[in-house]
Amino acid sequence: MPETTQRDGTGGLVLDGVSSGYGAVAIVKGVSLRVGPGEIVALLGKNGMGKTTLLKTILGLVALRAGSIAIDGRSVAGLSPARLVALGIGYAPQEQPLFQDLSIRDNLRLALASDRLLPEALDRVFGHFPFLKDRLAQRAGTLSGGEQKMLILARALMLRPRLLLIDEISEGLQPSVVDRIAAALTAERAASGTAMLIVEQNLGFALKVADRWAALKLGEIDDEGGIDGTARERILGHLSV
Amino acid sequence: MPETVPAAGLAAARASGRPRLARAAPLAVALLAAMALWVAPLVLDTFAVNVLTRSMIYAVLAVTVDLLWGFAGILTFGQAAFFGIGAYATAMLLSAQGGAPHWMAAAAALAVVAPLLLGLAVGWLSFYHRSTPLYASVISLVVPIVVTQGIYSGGERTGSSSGLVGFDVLPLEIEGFFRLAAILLVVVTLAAWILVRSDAGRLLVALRDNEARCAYLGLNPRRLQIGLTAVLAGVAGLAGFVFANASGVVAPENAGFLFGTELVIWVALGGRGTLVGPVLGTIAIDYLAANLSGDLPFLWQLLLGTAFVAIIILLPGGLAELARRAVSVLPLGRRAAAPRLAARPARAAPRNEAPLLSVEGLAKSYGSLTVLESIDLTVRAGELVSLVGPNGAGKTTLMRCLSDGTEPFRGSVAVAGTATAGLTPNRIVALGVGRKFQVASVFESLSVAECLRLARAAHEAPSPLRRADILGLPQPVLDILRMTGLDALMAEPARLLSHGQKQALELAMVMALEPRIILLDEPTAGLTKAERTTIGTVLKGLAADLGIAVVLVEHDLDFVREISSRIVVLHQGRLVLDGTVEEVVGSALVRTIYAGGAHA
Amino acid sequence: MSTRPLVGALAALVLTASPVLAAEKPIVIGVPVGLSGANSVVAPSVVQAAELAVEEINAGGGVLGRKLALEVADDASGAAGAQKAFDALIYQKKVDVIIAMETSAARNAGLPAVTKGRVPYIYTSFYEGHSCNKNLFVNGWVPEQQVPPVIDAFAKDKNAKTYFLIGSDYAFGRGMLAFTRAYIEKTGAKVVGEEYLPMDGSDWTAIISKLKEAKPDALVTSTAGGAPNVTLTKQLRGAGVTLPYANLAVDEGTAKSMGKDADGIYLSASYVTGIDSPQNKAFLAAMEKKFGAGLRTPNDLSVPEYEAIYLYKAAVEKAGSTETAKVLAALPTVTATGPRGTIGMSKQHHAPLTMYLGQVQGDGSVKVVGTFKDVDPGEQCPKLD
Amino acid sequence: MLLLLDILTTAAILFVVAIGLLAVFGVLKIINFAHGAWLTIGAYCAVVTGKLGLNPWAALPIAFVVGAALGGLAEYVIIRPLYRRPLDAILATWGLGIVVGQLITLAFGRDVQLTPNLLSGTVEILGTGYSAYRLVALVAALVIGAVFALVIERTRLGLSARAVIMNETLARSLGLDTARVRLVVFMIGAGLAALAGVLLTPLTSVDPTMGVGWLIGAFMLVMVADTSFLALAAACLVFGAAQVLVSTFVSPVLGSIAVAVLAALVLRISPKGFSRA
Repeated sequence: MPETTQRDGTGGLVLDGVSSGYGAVAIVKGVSLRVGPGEIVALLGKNGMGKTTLLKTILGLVALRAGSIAIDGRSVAGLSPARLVALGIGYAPQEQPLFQDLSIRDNLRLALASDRLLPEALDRVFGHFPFLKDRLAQRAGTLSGGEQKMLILARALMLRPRLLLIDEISEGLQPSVVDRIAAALTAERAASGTAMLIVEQNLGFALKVADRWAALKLGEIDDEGGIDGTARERILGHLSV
Repeated sequence: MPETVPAAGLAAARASGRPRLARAAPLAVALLAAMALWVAPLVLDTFAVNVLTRSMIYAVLAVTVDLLWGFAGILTFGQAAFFGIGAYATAMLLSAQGGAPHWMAAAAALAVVAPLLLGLAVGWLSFYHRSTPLYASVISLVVPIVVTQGIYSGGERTGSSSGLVGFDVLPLEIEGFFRLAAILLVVVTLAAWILVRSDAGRLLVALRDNEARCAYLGLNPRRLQIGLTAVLAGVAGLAGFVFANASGVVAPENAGFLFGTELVIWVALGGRGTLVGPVLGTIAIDYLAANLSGDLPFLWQLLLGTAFVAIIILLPGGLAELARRAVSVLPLGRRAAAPRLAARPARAAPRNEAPLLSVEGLAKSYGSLTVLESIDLTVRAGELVSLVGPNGAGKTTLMRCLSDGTEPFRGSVAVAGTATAGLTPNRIVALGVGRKFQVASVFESLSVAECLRLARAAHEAPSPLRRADILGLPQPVLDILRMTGLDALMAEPARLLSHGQKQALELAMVMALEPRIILLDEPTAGLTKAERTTIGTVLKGLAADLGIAVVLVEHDLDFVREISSRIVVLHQGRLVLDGTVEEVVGSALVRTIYAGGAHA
Repeated sequence: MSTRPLVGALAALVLTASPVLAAEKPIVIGVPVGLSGANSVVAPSVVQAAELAVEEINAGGGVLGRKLALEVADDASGAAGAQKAFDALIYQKKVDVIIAMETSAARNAGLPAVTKGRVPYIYTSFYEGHSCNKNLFVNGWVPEQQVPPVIDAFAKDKNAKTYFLIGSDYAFGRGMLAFTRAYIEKTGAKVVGEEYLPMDGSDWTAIISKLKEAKPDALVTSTAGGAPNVTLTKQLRGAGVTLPYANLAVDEGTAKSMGKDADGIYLSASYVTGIDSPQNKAFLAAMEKKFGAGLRTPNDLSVPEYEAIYLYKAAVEKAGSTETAKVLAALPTVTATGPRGTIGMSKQHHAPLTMYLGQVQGDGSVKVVGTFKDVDPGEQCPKLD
Repeated sequence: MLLLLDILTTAAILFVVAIGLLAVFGVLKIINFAHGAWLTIGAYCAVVTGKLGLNPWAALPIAFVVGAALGGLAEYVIIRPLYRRPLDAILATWGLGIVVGQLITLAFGRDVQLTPNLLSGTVEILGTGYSAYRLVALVAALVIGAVFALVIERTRLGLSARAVIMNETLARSLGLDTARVRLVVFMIGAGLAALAGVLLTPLTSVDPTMGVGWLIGAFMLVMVADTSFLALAAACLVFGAAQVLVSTFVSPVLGSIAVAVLAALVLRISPKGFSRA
């Protein structure tokens, strides 16, 4: 189990009034959100609402303009992505998420800072996605859409993160694959107590894995709640046409 | 008669006081400079006169480099080659024929025409649809190398490494050549100054800022760049003519790549994009070199090299930037006044029921990855069609295929009956298609008014001599400006606009083209609620009142629902639904797609 | 324009009004050389030679009672730099004469200034020939003087019937080899190949392969000095070329920097350090004494500079004045005796010279293997006589 | 046969000279116009090695280390601030080249330097003697190419470099310290340039400006090869062959500008992968 598992309000990821954007454009506007240790929070919302930008801000890829970000009680604002990843943040991006021309093995290797830990980490992710084991030498670009998504997740799990940021991992996948991914996430959480912030548009998937949800609209938290009886209808209101 | 729009009255009133004076400023400065240079030989010693004569000729070249690099963004090492060709053309012709007046005139003509023709060829080689600035620089490196080699291999005709000497020159004394060089410098600098301050001159900056936007305003960037290269090659050749006469000798190094890099160094040190900086920088450095380099030849090069590196890294605006910073402390840096707005009568667009845009069996793939598949779509005048679909559905790719006929795709796209296959964006714009990009694509360095004037350039050629004080725009554009409040910001540089204002400006620019179809990629992304409402109103008005066909990609489904006459749903590269707002909103399929379950 | 007569009048006034003052004003010799650029390798030796000459002459009472003074300027080994250097010397330093070794481009670039500024110009470099100007005199060798000794020696000693010529593509390279070809053909032998590479070219591979295929009896090269010469020689030796090899552009210093690659190369020069004459020995000793450890080895470019200053002295003394017209009239008629012997620029502004055929030894020194007395420069500038 | 050897060895030399430039361009997307200066630095390392009386071959590792160290300094001071201004980086590195050239001149003088012989003599091939050193250069190119390929394909650093080339944003989001990767790659590129400088000493004169002549050719080859190491090898073969064939059958003068002109034309016809700069 990770060291800091108290649910006393300082562990996990704490966003307070986070704003960020590109150039003159403000995308994320004053978002406050908490993901406790071992907790899975689904961030929902339509395209263009700032979900991905929020993840990138947490990871230091987009500069924080206002507010604060803390992980396990430590402020991480201004740290480089390299430092943040070293602190134990895993990221499964949505756009151009794989090195298409690199092998599966190399894609996985890149998640670790050193090859020393590679065999052990590989064994772990093979537990979640056994199909990867026999296809390590294959080019990532030759995998099917669903397999690519599983590879992205596997790579994010390689360093056994304490916080996992996942961007629309279920997008365009068959229900069976979505289920496998959901199973992998819950299993990882059970094994390592990983906190997860998952950006989603797939309602079923979100309801299945998350403990809580929040809806983002035009860069602000529009609504949030726990996974209960009303969640489905409330969330659908934020997603549909 | 253009009708003055009341909303613009304020700006106009603010503007009225200054322009005449401002317009006269370059001429006055030039006149003063010319007079000062005319009497300069009387007070300078012969050495200074001689050295400065050459420095001023080099400064002419620096002006051409600055126009190309500082303004139009084309980093060139090739001006030396054109200069060398002008000088050699002069020297070779005069060596062969002697310096009779008609041969002298012929030499001058040849010195301009020969580099100009080579400039055309080099321009053709350097600029093509999707060429990169780096490629143009590569070519500009190769040209002087080839030209120099030609001179070395030219034997008796070019004098090879020894150059040519002893040909007849203009019958002038040292002071005469000084004045000739001075006149050339003043005239060229003045012309360049007038050009860059003129409406047409803003085109150069526009090319540097955003070549794609130029093309999507119906301008042909390639032709402009080639034209500029050729004309400035001719100017460099003329400088070569004067150089050959003034110095009485031409040598291969005058045409060489190293000289080309030296010109760039001078311009960089003086301050690119300022004209005066490069002129003064060149003269100062060359004059200093003549005085210092004899005493400390290697140290001089070392200092120059170090200064160059430092300036590039720390002060990209060169010494002129320093001067400007110093001056900007004084209350002098007033912004040029904005032109008065006026309505231009809109072209009567014939309304008929024939489809304005018809797409048949459109398919596109990147390698084995299929992005679009068998898309059929028809859009008629007055329709407002929204393209929706999850990320990666192929919406933006479809927009690109509609607006750029050089994109490799299968199937056919026709605008008002004309197939667009193979047409570059600017030619599709000429068919009446306006495109607004996802990220507002405007000219960051230009003012709002200048951006709009360039958008009108295809209709009204901008003057290369002056700034018009009236900006004529079609009524819908004026409406957009008024509704978005941009009409009060006409003199504001576009880079200082808010995100929403930039989006509005780009839309206004597209509308200034008087298109029949507009393609909009996420026009509301990152806008505030109020801004969205405004844009929605504008778009509805365009479609309903003017019969413009609007095709937009949009994620904000509330917005889509509000404004569309039709919605087209794309999913995984296929067109899965094409219907009215009600049909689409009520569709179970769309619900599943957006909830993430659907499969192709 | 209107100022010049005034200045002239003032100068005249000063000259006539105060002869004593005028006598004390030194005669200034302008020396534009390539302190930077390609010639910067030899330039220091040229300056040293000039300094020695001036020191000796001043020690002996100067010229017409006036001291000599040197003004050295950097011509950056090229045309643009030469224009600046000549302007600075003629108009700023007001030199009385230009005496210098330069590249052909720099010489040509200086000629308009020399003509306009009306000063005599003694060019002290060997060159490709046929540079004619009434203000210009030359005391270095031209192809007509350098080439025949080598070809004659190859024909006689090596029984060479076929030749291969390699050069840098520039005026000197082409000019030398054009004459060489003509001379070879005149002697009845044959040129089986003539190839050029650009001056800054560094890959001689294809040319060397052609050379090996042509299998000539002897090789003559005429590259740009310094770098291209070293590059070609390195690549020739690397390819195992051991033909009788005459290098028309090599001097003793360059030969040294080639190390053992230079071993066996033939060169033809008007000066080698090994000349066995009292004047040369005295000259070398004086140089050694004056510059000690800083001495740059005197060579075929620096020694003419030294001698040219003596030639100028003789001309001024004969003319009785430094006035340009008088000096120009006197220059072809005077001689001076120096390390290379007694020399005068009597033939169409050029000088008949004694040429030496040398061969580079394993230790980099040059052994004189033939001496050719008073070789005529031929018809260089028929219009000037 | 002789022709074939000429082509192969010419291509090999071009490859050795250009490989460092390619590494830098691939990862940093910046054209290092100081590349020529680093060739010169390498050659002067050979000069110093000779003066110190060391084994001539010792110059190879010395040059690599010196070149890499100075390269690291240059990356830190000059390249890093210009990372987002690639055209300015060309200019700044050109300026750096001037500075390096002048510093070398001030330290060693303008003279051509004597360098120790790495290897002399000829090898008998099909009845003619062929320059042994050119064959060594061929082997050196193969070795450098093989080591380079191994590093790229097999090592962690190579993987990181490839990741940065392919998708820098993704590499960053996976926690790769891309700034460090750039620094290390620039150092390797500079080291390779210096190494090439040593390997050139038996073929060319060693003087402060020796690098400039090689720069343009290497630059054009890299432009054609874009970021691909195999494409560079192919480009060296094609343009090396063009240079030798034009020199042999048309004129060496044309041959010497063949690489630059042909590369420019090739780029005009097929600007593949060129857009990234």
